[in-house]
Amino acid sequence: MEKQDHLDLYHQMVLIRRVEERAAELYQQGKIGGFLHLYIGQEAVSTGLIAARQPQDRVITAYRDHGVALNVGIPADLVMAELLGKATGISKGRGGSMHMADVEKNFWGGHAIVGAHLPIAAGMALGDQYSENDGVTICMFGDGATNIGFFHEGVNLSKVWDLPVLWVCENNQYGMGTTIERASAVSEIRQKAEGYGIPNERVDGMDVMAVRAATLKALEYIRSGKGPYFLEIMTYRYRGHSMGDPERYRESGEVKKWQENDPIGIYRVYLGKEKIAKENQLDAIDERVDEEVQAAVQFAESSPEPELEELFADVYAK
Amino acid sequence: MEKQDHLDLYHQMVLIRRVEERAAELYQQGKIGGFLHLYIGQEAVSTGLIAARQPQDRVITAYRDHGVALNVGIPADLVMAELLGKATGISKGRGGSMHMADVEKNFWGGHAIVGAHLPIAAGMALGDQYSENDGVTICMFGDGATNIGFFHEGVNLSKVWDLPVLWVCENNQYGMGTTIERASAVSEIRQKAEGYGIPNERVDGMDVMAVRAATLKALEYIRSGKGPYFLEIMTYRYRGHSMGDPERYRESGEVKKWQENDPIGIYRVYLGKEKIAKENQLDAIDERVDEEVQAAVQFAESSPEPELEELFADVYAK
Amino acid sequence: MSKQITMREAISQAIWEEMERDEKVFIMGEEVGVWGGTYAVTKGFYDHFGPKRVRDTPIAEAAIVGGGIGAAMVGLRPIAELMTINFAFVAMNHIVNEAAKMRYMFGGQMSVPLVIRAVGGGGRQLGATHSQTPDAIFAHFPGLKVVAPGTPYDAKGLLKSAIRSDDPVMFIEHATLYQTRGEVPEGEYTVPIGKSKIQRPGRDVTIVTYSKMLDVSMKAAEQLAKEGIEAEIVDLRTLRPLDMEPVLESFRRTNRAVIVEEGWRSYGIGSEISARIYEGAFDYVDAPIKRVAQTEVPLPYNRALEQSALPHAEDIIQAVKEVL
Amino acid sequence: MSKQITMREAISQAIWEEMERDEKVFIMGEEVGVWGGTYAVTKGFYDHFGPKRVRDTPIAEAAIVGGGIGAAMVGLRPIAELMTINFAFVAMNHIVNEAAKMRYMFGGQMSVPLVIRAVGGGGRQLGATHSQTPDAIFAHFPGLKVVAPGTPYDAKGLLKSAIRSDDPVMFIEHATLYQTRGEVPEGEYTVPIGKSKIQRPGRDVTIVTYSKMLDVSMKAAEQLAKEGIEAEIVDLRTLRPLDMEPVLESFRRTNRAVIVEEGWRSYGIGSEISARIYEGAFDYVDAPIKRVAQTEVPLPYNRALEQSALPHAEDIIQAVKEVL
Ligand SMILES: Cc1ncc(C[n+]2csc(CCOP(=O)(O)OP(=O)(O)O)c2C)c(N)n1
Ligand SMILES: Cc1ncc(C[n+]2csc(CCOP(=O)(O)OP(=O)(O)O)c2C)c(N)n1
Ligand SMILES: [Mg+2]
Ligand SMILES: [Mg+2]
Repeated sequence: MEKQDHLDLYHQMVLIRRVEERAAELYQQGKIGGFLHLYIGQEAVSTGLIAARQPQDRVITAYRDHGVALNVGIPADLVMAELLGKATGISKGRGGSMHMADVEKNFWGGHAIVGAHLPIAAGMALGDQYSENDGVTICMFGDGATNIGFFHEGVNLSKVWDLPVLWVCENNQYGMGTTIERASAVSEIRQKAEGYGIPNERVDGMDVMAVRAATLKALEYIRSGKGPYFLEIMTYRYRGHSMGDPERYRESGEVKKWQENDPIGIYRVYLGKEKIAKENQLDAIDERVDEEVQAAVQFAESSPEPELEELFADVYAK
Repeated sequence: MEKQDHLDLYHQMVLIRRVEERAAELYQQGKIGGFLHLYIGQEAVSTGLIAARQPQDRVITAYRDHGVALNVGIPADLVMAELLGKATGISKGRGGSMHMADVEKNFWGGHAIVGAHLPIAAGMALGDQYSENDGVTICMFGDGATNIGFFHEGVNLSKVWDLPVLWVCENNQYGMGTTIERASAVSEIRQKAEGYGIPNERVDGMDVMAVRAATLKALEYIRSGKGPYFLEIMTYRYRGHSMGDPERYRESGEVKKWQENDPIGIYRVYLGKEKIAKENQLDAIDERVDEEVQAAVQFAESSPEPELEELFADVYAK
Repeated sequence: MSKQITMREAISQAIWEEMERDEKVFIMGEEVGVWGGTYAVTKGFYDHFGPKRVRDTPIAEAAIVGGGIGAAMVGLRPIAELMTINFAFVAMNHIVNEAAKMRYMFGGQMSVPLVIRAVGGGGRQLGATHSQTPDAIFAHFPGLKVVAPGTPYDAKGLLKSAIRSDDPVMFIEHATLYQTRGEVPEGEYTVPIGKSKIQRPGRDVTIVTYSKMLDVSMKAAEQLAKEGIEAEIVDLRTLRPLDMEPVLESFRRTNRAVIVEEGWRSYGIGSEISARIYEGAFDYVDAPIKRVAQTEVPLPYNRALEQSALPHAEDIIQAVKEVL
Repeated sequence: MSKQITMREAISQAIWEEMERDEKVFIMGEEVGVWGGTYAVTKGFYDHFGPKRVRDTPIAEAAIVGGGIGAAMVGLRPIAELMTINFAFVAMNHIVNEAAKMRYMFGGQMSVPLVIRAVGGGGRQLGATHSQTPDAIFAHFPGLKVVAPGTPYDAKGLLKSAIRSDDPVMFIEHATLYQTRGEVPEGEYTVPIGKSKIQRPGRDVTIVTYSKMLDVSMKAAEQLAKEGIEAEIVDLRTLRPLDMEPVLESFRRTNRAVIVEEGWRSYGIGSEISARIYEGAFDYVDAPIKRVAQTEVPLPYNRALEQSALPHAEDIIQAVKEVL
């Protein structure tokens, strides 16, 4: 990795964090509606994953999708505009927080029905296998999602047909308020992959470099035609499941402990220790992000609402 | 086991075989309609399982259910009458081949939607756990059923809640015309149980004694409160998936090979070798079965059709 | 004695009281326990009744409904909660193929005294997959009972009947009704399943509706009253089995009807009601019956777009004026 | 040149020809390959097109439809076969929440050119879970197209249109129609989705129907003709989007209608058609419109009971006489 690549990753992680902090405020002000699931604390996961992918590698994830959206390069303006439901939003204001996608950037969306995108991801990977493309489909989902039937059907199919798909479980320890132990027969999620004979690995998701390295390895394996691979990435969300979560299910001490392990902080330390970047360079990025986010909010707020006829657009292709 | 118990088991296996052979003929004559899935070749599985259960242990299975129906003690008359759709059938002629049940005998039915009865079985086991009964729910399903989401959801739940359920996969190597290898990520089904941390065992399903022994062990484990257990029972169906199967997916040689391993034949040899029964005693049972089956057919054929008002009965309890 | 309480309290009370009354009643679903229910309906239940009777489940809707069916078959009285009705599609097979058919198929040997609670409805910017009111599709299946109350009184009384029913009941709540208040008596009462009810008397037109749209129709009726138009409002309350008597009785007096539902028009609730009114009271029809329903698009996130797709009091008022 | 072929052949030809025409078309489902399709629709396909394009799947309906959606999103044209429509409930979420909403929700960025083939219908003693005709519930969802042909000609032409459509299409076949014969031209043709059609002209009454019930209605019409009653039969062919024009046009001439469907009456196809005829041709109504439909019970195994629950020509004849 070049220095600039590192600075890019750092930039992405800070951008995700700040965009979401602003989004939380806008939600409180009633400017964002619906559900808003923040990715704060998990930034290293999608950042490390996307950093390792080739352009032909597709990405699909769940409703907690702002990280991926920014990582794949959707401008913060369009993300913010979507959050505000504006015509300029990446999904024209019809999708909202949970449904960002940018097909041009090979990002196939946030999906709101838990686990339902796993069979879809298998199908996308089938598309590439069928067309003899060498793209891999990277499919991200939560720990809670591994208990639904869709997980089973999608993962099983991927192995039966040796599809080029990278299954990525973002294990943030909770599905809403339910700990893994209370929802899953096994608490090490990667053990589930064993039940399908799929090679797997547990990765530290607070360390963007570790995520990137594991992803590179996994993608290489898959790209060589050996079939699917499974990563369990250990992470934590600092905020509630979505806005308005009473958070009765965990102690604030637990959150604090994980915050000491902040993915942005860890990466800053790494960049310093490895002499890749100086504090003031990173601070400069921080400042640039603040400006970007401010500009994005302004873009979004000043963007027009969709026309009312938009209600009828795109129900069918024809 | 007493000698009489052995003779009973032998009787049950022969009875299943002969009832089904007759059923196949009646189907060909158009007297049985719908789908008819024969159990021939798999008799040792349900016979061994049911032989090991206590009365408080519930049984639930898929549409290939004549074996269980006879094993739990539904008279051949009522089974045959159900096959013919008569008012005297065990399900009043409304269920047919795929839907036999006898709640009095703790048999909760054949179920026609693949895998759908697994979550239901988990729920039944929950009922017993909740009510502090010491019954175990024995849930039988095919190898093909282990690929559907219901399998995953039911089995996972059973482990999360440590439910008293014995999962029994009757691995007859095919789901309709599809071999395990073409449908399942792993070809040893018991490996799937590992993905849920559930103790498991592979058993020779052509040997009724082996099935019984494994079941006894499993039931003891479960009854002691340790949660679910998983048996993969290796077996084979000699007939098509259902009547009218063109059987393009296998060579007749393969069927022949398995027929050399006939569960009834194996048991006969065992009974002889262990000096439990002489040939002529067993032959006498065979003859008794022939008479029973003939009587059952006669009972069924001479039974009345349901009244037309029966169409409206039991849609609701009230 | 009666009291003004919210729909949320009414539903919560019904479950609480039934759980106190009968040990066999328990609730299972996603986040019903520690969290207290994502709509706070079961807040405090976990502490009071404990984890045995207030069961958090994995995210596995087929197991929630399927598990409920199994437990019901062997004698318990489960309330299986689907976090929203949009996830009922994940459990669709268990709802319509298993719960609805079990008793019939086995010649009456089994009962499935299961309540499936599911909250639906649009209007909260949750986007296409999370905003549906697909009540009609469940009501299509014989063997299932489908209840969708519009007032706290009915919600409490009907939910109690549902819990005591030996048949599977799909109990549909509406997310934007939870704060709605209404009179509820303090003592024990039930409301029978399968009975429609006139919620507002009137002579000029019959509005047939249910659930959230009862509220909206009431507002429309008040508005209309100011203009001297008296709408009679019949609340279906139960979608299956459907009780047309009060509808027909009212229609025979008013000779005009508007049917109001929140879900999509085509193959919806209004279609059935319309067809049945014509079948049952053809000679009393003075004007074409009108249906007010959701614009037939997946609901968008944008607030203005979403609102424009949902039926409002003005739509009802307009429809009423058209039939007069 | 045209030829008498069966419905099975017509459907088979449509798939075969489209697979020959377009490399991106492939079929996936349970037993579509080695077995040749449980209804023999894809017999010979596996040998000709090979395992890449004729894909046997695990028993996993959500993966069949979900996988089809994914493959369609990235440019293929999958035909996902559900062995029967009764198993569509297992894939319900993917059909109505994913396929139907994908394009809309993401602002038009994605297409889902997926055909979901599913065979339904009763009358073969398959019992309650395997005998359903639940077409209406799929037709309730905007974003989905729902097609259900009644003749070999339409089946072939509509299936070709479905395969070429950029939208998800639920293509519903009827198990007891596979042997039905009809004229099919030898060359290439398509039939547009979303067009109803008069299949039999008549002046006295309009019968609105589709799929298997077209056949049954035709028989009823022949019978009626002997008594001097000329029924006009409108075949809906597509349930969503619904083309009412030919229905209304016919009705404005006959002023009487009977709607015939195989599924359950309540919240079914007939409800919608009835409501729409009254809405669209109120002034032309001379008699209450009648619906002929399935008795509202889960279908039993017993042959006589099952048959008594299904609509027959006699029921149609009787209904026609009642509206005349
Ligand atoms: C099928 C379905 N059931 C329930 C929900 C409600 N729900 C949304 S997110 C969520 C928790 C998911 O947890 P996990 O998969 O761990 O992802 P995380 O939110 O932790 O990122 C639930 C239950 C849903 N959207 N879809
Ligand atoms: C959900 C569902 N999908 C498909 C079918 C059709 N079907 C009936 S039996 C069967 C094969 C099941 O195989 P397996 O589980 O191995 O049981 P076996 O028939 O070998 O006993 C299939 C595909 C069904 N009944 N339900
Ligand atoms: Mg999680
Ligand atoms: Mg099998």
